[in-house]
This record gives sequence, structure tokens and C-alpha cells, in this order.
Amino acid sequence: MKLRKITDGVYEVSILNATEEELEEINETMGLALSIEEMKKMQEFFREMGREPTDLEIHAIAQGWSEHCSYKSSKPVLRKYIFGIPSEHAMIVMQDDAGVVEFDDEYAYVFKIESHNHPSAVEPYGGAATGVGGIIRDVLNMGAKPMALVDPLFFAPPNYDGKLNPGIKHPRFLLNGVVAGIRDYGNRVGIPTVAGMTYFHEDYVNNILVNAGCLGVVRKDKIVRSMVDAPGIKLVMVGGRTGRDGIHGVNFASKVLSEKSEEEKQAVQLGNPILKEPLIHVVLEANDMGIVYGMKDLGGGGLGSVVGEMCHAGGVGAEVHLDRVLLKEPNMAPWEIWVSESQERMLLAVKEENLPALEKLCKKWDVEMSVIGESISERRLRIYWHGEKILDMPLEFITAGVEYDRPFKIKKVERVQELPPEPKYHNVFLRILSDFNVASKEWIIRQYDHEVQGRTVIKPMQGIIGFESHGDASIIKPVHSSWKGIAITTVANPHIAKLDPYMGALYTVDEAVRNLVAVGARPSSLSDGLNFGNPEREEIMGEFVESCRGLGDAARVLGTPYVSGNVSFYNEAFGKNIPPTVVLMAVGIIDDIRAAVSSDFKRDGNHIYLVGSTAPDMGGSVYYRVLGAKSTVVPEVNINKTKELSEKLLKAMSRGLVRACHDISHGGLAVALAEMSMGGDVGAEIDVGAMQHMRSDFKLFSESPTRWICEVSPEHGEEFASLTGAVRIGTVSGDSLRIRDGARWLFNVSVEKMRTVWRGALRAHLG
Amino acid sequence: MKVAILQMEGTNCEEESYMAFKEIGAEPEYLHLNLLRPGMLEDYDMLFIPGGFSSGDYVRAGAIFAARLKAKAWNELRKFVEAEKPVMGVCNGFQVLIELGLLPGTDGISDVPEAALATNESNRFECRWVHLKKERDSIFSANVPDRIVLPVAHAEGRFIASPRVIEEMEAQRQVVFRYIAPDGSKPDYPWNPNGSINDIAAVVNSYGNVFGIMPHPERAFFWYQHPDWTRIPRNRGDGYYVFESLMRIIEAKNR
Amino acid sequence: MLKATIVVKLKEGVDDPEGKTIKHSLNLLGFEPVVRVNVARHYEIFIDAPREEGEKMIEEMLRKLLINPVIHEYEVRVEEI
Amino acid sequence: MLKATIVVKLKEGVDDPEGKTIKHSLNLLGFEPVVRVNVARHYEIFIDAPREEGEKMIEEMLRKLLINPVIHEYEVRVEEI
Ligand SMILES: Nc1ncnc2c1ncn2[C@@H]1O[C@H](COP(=O)(O)OP(=O)(O)O)[C@@H](O)[C@H]1O
Ligand SMILES: [Mg+2]
Repeated sequence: MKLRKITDGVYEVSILNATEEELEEINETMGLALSIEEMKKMQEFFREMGREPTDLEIHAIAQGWSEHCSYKSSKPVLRKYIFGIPSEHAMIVMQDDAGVVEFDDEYAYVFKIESHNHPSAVEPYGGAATGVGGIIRDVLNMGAKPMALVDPLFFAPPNYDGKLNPGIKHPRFLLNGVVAGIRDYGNRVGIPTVAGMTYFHEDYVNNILVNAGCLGVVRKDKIVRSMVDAPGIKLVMVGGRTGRDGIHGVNFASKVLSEKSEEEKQAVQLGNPILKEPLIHVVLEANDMGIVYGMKDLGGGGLGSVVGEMCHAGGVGAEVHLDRVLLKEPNMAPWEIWVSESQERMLLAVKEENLPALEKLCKKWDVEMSVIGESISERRLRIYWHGEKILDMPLEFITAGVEYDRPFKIKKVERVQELPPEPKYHNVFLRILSDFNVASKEWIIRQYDHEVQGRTVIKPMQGIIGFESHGDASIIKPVHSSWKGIAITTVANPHIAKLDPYMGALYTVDEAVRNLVAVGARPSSLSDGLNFGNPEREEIMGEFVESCRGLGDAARVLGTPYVSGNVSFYNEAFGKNIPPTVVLMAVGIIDDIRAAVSSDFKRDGNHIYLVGSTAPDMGGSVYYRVLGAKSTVVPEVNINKTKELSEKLLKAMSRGLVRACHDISHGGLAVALAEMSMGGDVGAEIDVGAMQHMRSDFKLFSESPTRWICEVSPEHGEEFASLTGAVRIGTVSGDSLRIRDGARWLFNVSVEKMRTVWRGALRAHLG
Repeated sequence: MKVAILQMEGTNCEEESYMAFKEIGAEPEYLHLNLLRPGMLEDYDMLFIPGGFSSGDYVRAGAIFAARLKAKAWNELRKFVEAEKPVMGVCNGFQVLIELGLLPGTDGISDVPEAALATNESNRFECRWVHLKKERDSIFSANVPDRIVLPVAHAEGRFIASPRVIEEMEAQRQVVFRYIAPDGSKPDYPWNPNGSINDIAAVVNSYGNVFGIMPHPERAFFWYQHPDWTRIPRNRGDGYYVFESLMRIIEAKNR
Repeated sequence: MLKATIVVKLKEGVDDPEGKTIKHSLNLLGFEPVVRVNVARHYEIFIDAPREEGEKMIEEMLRKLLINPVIHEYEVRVEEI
Repeated sequence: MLKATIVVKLKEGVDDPEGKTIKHSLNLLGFEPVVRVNVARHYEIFIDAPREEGEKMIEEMLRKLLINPVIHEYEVRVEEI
């Protein structure tokens, strides 16, 4: 690699006459993670310019073209299926860092989900904490006050006893570290973690997934765009200083994990919530004062992507003086400053006359700021270093990036289902209750402050104080003077998606709807977190395409758009890929939180109804996993039915007919009943004889979609059944769960016993 | 009644607290530690230190907040307390008051801490609701029913002090709330969520004007903040009554 | 330049939940012979001051911020570097 | 009986928000000459095993539970007591 020093820390790199091997060497040495075609495209560009690039220019391009920043593999697919689903209420969709949707006449809600998988695999505590920090900034930069966090997590089982590949940490260590990281960051910044999920599947052993979502609320007239659309606006960095930490995080996220990842210390950061907390105050107070012209957070890609994208979006250019950036350590090279992904930083666009007001705010909160440049009318990027121009390129070239129509292959799985003999119900039920995907997540949930800010009116754990069990969605009440609420849930079902990614996606959307409707909320919009393996493999790309097709088909029928999202590829390690993991953060609206419904049984003597129909499709079910039985026949989702039934149920709820409601998911009917019993500390007598005719075990443990259990007081039973077509399956009563199929008793387990098993299973392997 | 709600980086329950004071007709104002100037405290009738993670609770919960407040305004703070104006700290605020030596305050004000709020016995941050029994009336508890529920959310809430201090506190009836099991019996974990000696959840100093409480009354101000409101109808949240107790002083002020 | 190494421990008799939790985890991981774990906080503080002044400062830091005498004891080591 | 004293520190180059916050607070409290604070975790682990076995165990504990080699370095001192 041939270099020529231009000034301190800046080199000219000879690429004009480089051979293919030399380009490859430059790519490797500089850690660019580009393909050879991309290297050639860059070479072509500078040949046209008639000069050699600086190292800064090369890094800037590599960053702009990375998978993480450019979505080069996913864009064409997303465009085809996910983007542009019509909606009345969506305001800003898939444009800025987070989606914006109307809440009421005055307010909008803002949200997004994002992955932080690779950093968390390497350093669980810091990776998870900075994942939370990053997603908060995405919401904050729309001018919104962050009000809720969610944390869908995916690990191998905590009792995993197989061999671990070199450099791979045990799932227990990872789980403990991740939970601690989310807890310490979320709690310290004072944003409640109101929902999440904790999912176990052996295929995450080499590659855990840590997704994080944030929701905020903003007055419509205070929404800030991530763009600058006029020249002469000052660009101000606010918050943390810039350091060598986090260099190349973006390229890291676009690379396959390997043994060497352990050494990539530079991509690891711990995050500083005590810098973020006052930064949030500064940003929100500045926005209230009306002095924020535009704003974007510094996330993946650092200063480089932010300046580029902000100005590009507004049709202007920028001039930046890198020597004005405040540094953590001296002697950083300009390219390092440009690509560093140090945490807790925001870029504000501010008119010159408003700078003093911003300075005053920063002083009050003890937050640092620095004016690093300004927008210019020419659509170019110019960077200076102590007065010397060291980058001069059209913005278009850096930000537009590349796109690939990657080849894909859709694998068809033959539909087969073993029929094991009928089990001992009592034993198998308790084994299901202690399955890690069913067992209580209380140990995790309570380490997160889910009530700070005082808005959480339906909590993640529901029921009698001290006896609470799982709920389906949480509700926050964001505006003091209004009864309107926002319901939030997260869902994923990798076991089903692995067998059939298309149906898995439909199932996931269906479960999102189920969870929101269960608390009485109308589904409003979605954020999609798409976690996949290596897209350069055709089968993986096939899983991605099929998942997106499913997501699109489902959401179009429901009228719930994807307003933000995130794609994480290259979740591959040691040649193994994760199962296709579509995570949804779903938001619903409830007009009056006083009508919200929780999952715990309320009163002895009330009637129990099953809404929806059950099919004997056991593929992906907890029951078959517990038995070790094989089925590839996944539950079939009819999304029109999802829509129809959920509307009926919401109607019944709005009439006040429903005392408790829980959707049926992992573990089937029996688990849903158990959770409702434990939360209310009361038993139930159930007869599944009224359900469609099939094996009793399938009635109890099938995970068919679009089903809920509802508790209804006797006098409302008839009205409820005629509205929803539900069948009555039993009565709230006693202190045990007693289930029969017609004349035949299946099991009888005390609430106390269920609670001990359900609470203890996962707990025994944690902290 | 003008209430100063102290803020610094990492305090984060100030908005709920502000709203609670507003709702009972007080005049709350945020006062950032960085903006605190000599003579400022005098203008207020009450001082409130909210919950949160001041300075990340690095070193020890509340320690940095206390040290900085002490460095800035110790004499004024002493005067404020000696004038018997109310001072209240919730959660992190309670930790600050302990670190300042304003609580337990068995003998007024102490220059060194005489108690500690140590790491929970469970070794975990825990967000959960607890049952409390009121042990005595005070300006902070006069209107509170004998039994209430409130949420806790902390990692360091285990009240510890020497046997002598505990004895004095008990003799002077300084414990305002104790954790209790739902059936009224002595609480084990999780009913006593942190392992506090004598199940202590809230204390008042010997003058009766400095009050510290681990659970969060400001998070239970409205009925719909209770976790079991879908089961049990209420008109107000249980925490409301703590603030309502303070209204007496407001009314006295207004007269 | 001074480097002060300060170890802040819980006093004997004050329950150490963190130590207990780690002991428990170690036992679960198969390290049965572990009978006790104590956890302490360890600070390295670098001070640009002459020795005597620095030592006085450390005393003061301990008193003002780093320890709560009700539960903590400490060890200090100061070196010139 | 063995007593292992283990200090787990962040590697040079890993930014330590806790140390920085404490340093800043000390400066604000008037200890201006404080230029840097590092925070480490300090464990005393008591093991009922012969020396050699105990030392092997400590190695393993560090690897399995107490440190992440990506960000941590450590010092160990073992004494017989
Ligand atoms: N990692 C986590 N963080 C926060 N909440 C969690 C986490 N894991 C599970 N939960 C909460 O536990 C409850 C049950 O979760 P889950 O079993 O996934 O519910 P469902 O099947 O209804 O989606 C929900 O309230 C969920 O928000
Ligand atoms: Mg559910």
C-alpha cells in the first residue's frame, strides 16, 4: 500500500493505478469491509476526478457504503414488501431515524427497534447498554421525550452443556451480562423498560441477539427532522467526546463473527448513562425553546454518516472543521474522528443567533458542545483539518451507496407430523411450565425499572401484588390531561419461522395483534427488527425474502404500517447461522385506559371463554419440543380472520364485558390458563369438550394463532359469546387448575404448585 | 408553599414529583444543583430531593449528590432544617439525606452519616410493590391510612445503623413506615424487599421535619398507577395521602 | 504525580449480598470448595500534587465521599509515580 | 485454606464512565489536582483446597465468570491462611 503524507495524520493513498490485489490489500489493511466491486467503483470515481484520494476520503466512502448504513442487501426487498403500507395516521415513515405516528390532535408517538447483536456477543454488558443508549438517541432526535424501552433478547438455553467454540461465552454469562447492561443503562437514564422478551433456542449459541426499542412522545409542532435544508446553519456537536472507542463498529456489524472478534476491543464501549441523562434534558429543553433547526444522533457510522445524511436529505452540502471536534484523547487522526462511533453524541443544526441560548443550556446541565461547521448550498462535503482541505467530494457519491439484488433460494419443507402416544398430562404440563420459553421472566423484568416517569398503567407483570404473572402488553398513559393510552409489546417466533419463514412472519404479526388486543388496544403501527444470517448465502437470503413477504402481506391487510425498522445480517459464526428472527415492536392505541384489561383472573364464579379456533398443527410448538416429537406442520395464519376476530373482541371489551384476557401463545391453552390463575391466585375448572374435536393433548397445547382466553361475568356471557363466537370452556374457581375433556379428567394441579415450578425454572439458572 | 425540587445529572423522578406537588396546590420549582447560589434556599418553604441515580450512584447511592450539596450549601441546609422547614427525600433522595447526616437525625443534625442504605439483600435492583404499615403521624403522614401499598425501585435500600442508633430511633418513634406482609405479619423477602433492619421503610428526624422514604409515593399518586387497579377500585393512589398530609402546612402558610 | 490505591471494604459483620451471590454462582458452576467471597471497591486515584498535600487530600476525599463509616473500612496505599 | 485476592480492571483504552464521573465529581468538590480515577472490582475468594488445585480453579473462575478478556485485565494474589 502506497502512502504519501499530506499533513499530520492525513495520507494520500495511491489507488488510481492499483491492481486488484493491491485494492484487496488496501481493503484489508484499512479495515474497510468492502467487496472488490466496490473497491473498483471507488477507484473509477477518483480516476474521473483525476487525483488520488486521502485516507479520510476512502474511510468516508467505506462507511457510507457499509451494509449497516446503506442497507445494500436488504433495500430492494424491503422496498418491495415492507415500505409504503398505507395508513391514515402515519406521519414520518421509514425516512428519519424513527417512525412518527399521530397519537391525538396534539401529539405524535415516535418509535423504533434496533439490533446490537455483535457488540453484545463480544461484551454483553457494554454491548447491551450501548444498544439501549443508541435507540434512545434515535427517538430523541425526532424531538420526542423517550417514555418506554423494550428489550427482545435471544440466547441459547442457560443450562447449555454442549461444547463452546473458542471465544464464545456461555449463555448464562451472556444473559446475566446483557440484563445487567440494559438495567444499568435504562434505570440510570430514567426511562422505564416496559416490555421485552427472552427467547431461548440452541441456534443462538454462537450468536446471541440483543434488540432494543424505544418509544417517545412529541407535540406535533415540535417534531424535529434529521435534515438541514438551508445553507449557513451551524452544525453543533453536543454531549460526549469523540474517542478511538467504537471505531469501525459499523463494519464490525457487517462482518461474520469469528474467534478474532474478542480482540476487537476498539468496537466495545460501556456507555455512559450519566452523560446521556443530562443530554436528554439539553435536547428537549432546546427543542422546547424552538432553537433546534435539525437534529440527528451519532450512531453507526459516526459523524461521517450523520453530516452526510442530514445535509443530503435537505439538499445542501456541508463544511466541517474536524479540528474543532472535542476529543477524549489527543493525536487522533482525522479519519478516526470522522468514523468514530463514541456514544452519547448528538449533532444539532442551529441558527447562529441561537447559539448563545444553547450554550447556556449546556452549561446548566454540564454538557459539552462544539460548533464544528455549517451547511453550504453546494451539494458537496468539504472537510478541513487545521485549515487544510482534506476531503472534497459530492455528497451524492458517499451517501447513495450501492444496492444488490442478492440471489436467493426458498427452501420448501415437507409437511410431516409425528403422532406420539398421549402423555401423562400432569407431568407434561409441569414440564411445559418449566420450559425456558414459558417459565417466569420475573427475575429479569423486576431488575428493570418499569415504572419510572409514573406512566406505566398496565405493567409487564399483572395480578395481585406479589403474585403477578405475565401480561401480554404494557400500557403507558403519555399525556396527563388525556385518558388515551399507548400499548406496547414485542414478539418473535423463531421456532416456527425456522420451519417456514413466510408463515412465521404471519404468525409473528398475528401474535403482535393478539397481545395488543388482549389489553384492549387497537393495533396502530409496527417497527420491524430483522435479524438474519449471512445474506451472501442463498438460503439465508431466501429466508429474508420470505419473511419480508409475510410481513408485508400481513400488515397490508391489517392496515398497520412499518414506520421504522432495522436489518441485522451476518449473524453467522463458525459456519452456523441463527434461525430467521423477525422481531416486532408493536404499538396499539387505547382510547381510554380505564377500559384496559389485564391477564389475571378476577373472581371466583366468573365464566371462562375461548375465542378463536384450534387446529392440530404442532410444528414449532413447545409441546412437541418437550416430547422430542417431530413436526414441520406449522400453524396456519389467516390474517383476514385475525383482523375480523380482533375487532369483535375489541368491541366486546369496549362494552366492558371482559374482566381478564390473555392470548394463547407458547405452551398453548393450558399455559395461558395457568398464567391467568397464578396472577389472580385463584384456580379454574375447565372442560375442553366444547372445542372442535381432536386429541385432548392438541387441545391443551396447540399454539394455533388468533386465540384468546377471556374471563366474563356470568350475566355478560351470552352477549360476549354472540359478539365473538367464543365457546365457554369453564369457570374461575377453587385453588387449583382442573382440566377435563368431557368425562375424562386430564390433570389437577394446585395454583401453588404451578407457581413454584413456573417461577423457579429459569430463576435457578440465573444470577 | 414554594417547594424546591433539587436536580442534578441522573435524578429522574422529578417530573412525577413536580406534578404531585402541583396537584396538591403547592408551587414546585426545579432547582439544578449547578444553579444553586448562596442565599437561594432561603426563598423556599420546602426542599424535596427526588429519586433517580444521581451521578449514576457511582461510589455509593446518593453519595456524590450529598457531597456536592454539602460542599455548596451545608450551612444554609442546616439553617433550613433548624428552622424546622420540611425536607423530604424519596429513594435516591432518602439516600442523600442519610449520607448528609440529616437522617436518621436522632439528635438533630450529624456531621457524619449515622446510618446507611446498603445493597439489597437480594443483591439486585428490584422494581416491585410493597405493603406498608404506618407507625406514626407526622407532617408527612398525618393523612395516610394505616395500611398502604407503594412501589419500590432500588438496588440500595437496606437500612442499617448501629444498635444504639436503632434503639434511639425506635425510642423516639422515628420510624414512619415499615414493610409488612400482606396478612399483617412480619415480612420476609420480598415483602421486606431489601432486608432493612426492623423492616424500616421511612423515617423522620427527631425534630419531625426531615423525612426519608425508600418507596415512591409520587409514583402512586393516581389510582391508575397501582398495579392492581383492574382488580381493586380506588379514588386516589396511596401515595397521594403523603402529599395531602403536607397540605396542612400549605394551608397554614396561606392563612 | 501521586497514585493512591484505595480499597473500600464492608466492615466485618455487615452483610455482603454481592459476595454471597458470587459465591453461590461459583458453587453452582462447580467450584464447590469456594467457601466465601468478599467484594470490595478498588479505586486508583491519580493526583498531581506533592506527597503531603496529596495525602491530606485523600483523607478528605475518603471522609467526604468515598466511605460511609457506618458500613465501610478502608486501606490506602500512596506511591509517587 | 487459600485466600485469593483478585483485582479486575478495565484494559487501557476501554473508556470507563464510572471512573470519569467520579473524577469529575472530585474536581467539582474542590479536589482539582485529581487527574484521573480508575475503578476496579476487588474480590477476596476463600477456597478450601490445596494450593495447586486452588490456583487452577481461580484461573477457571476468572475465565468463566469474573472477567471478559475483551475489556478486562486482572491481578491475582494467592496466600495460604
Ligand atoms: N427481557 C425482558 N424485558 C422486559 N420484559 C420482559 C422480558 N422478557 C419478558 N418480558 C415480559 O414478560 C411478559 C411475558 O413475556 P412473553 O412470554 O414473551 O409474553 P407473550 O408470549 O405474551 O408475548 C411480557 O410482559 C413481557 O413484556
Ligand atoms: Mg401473549
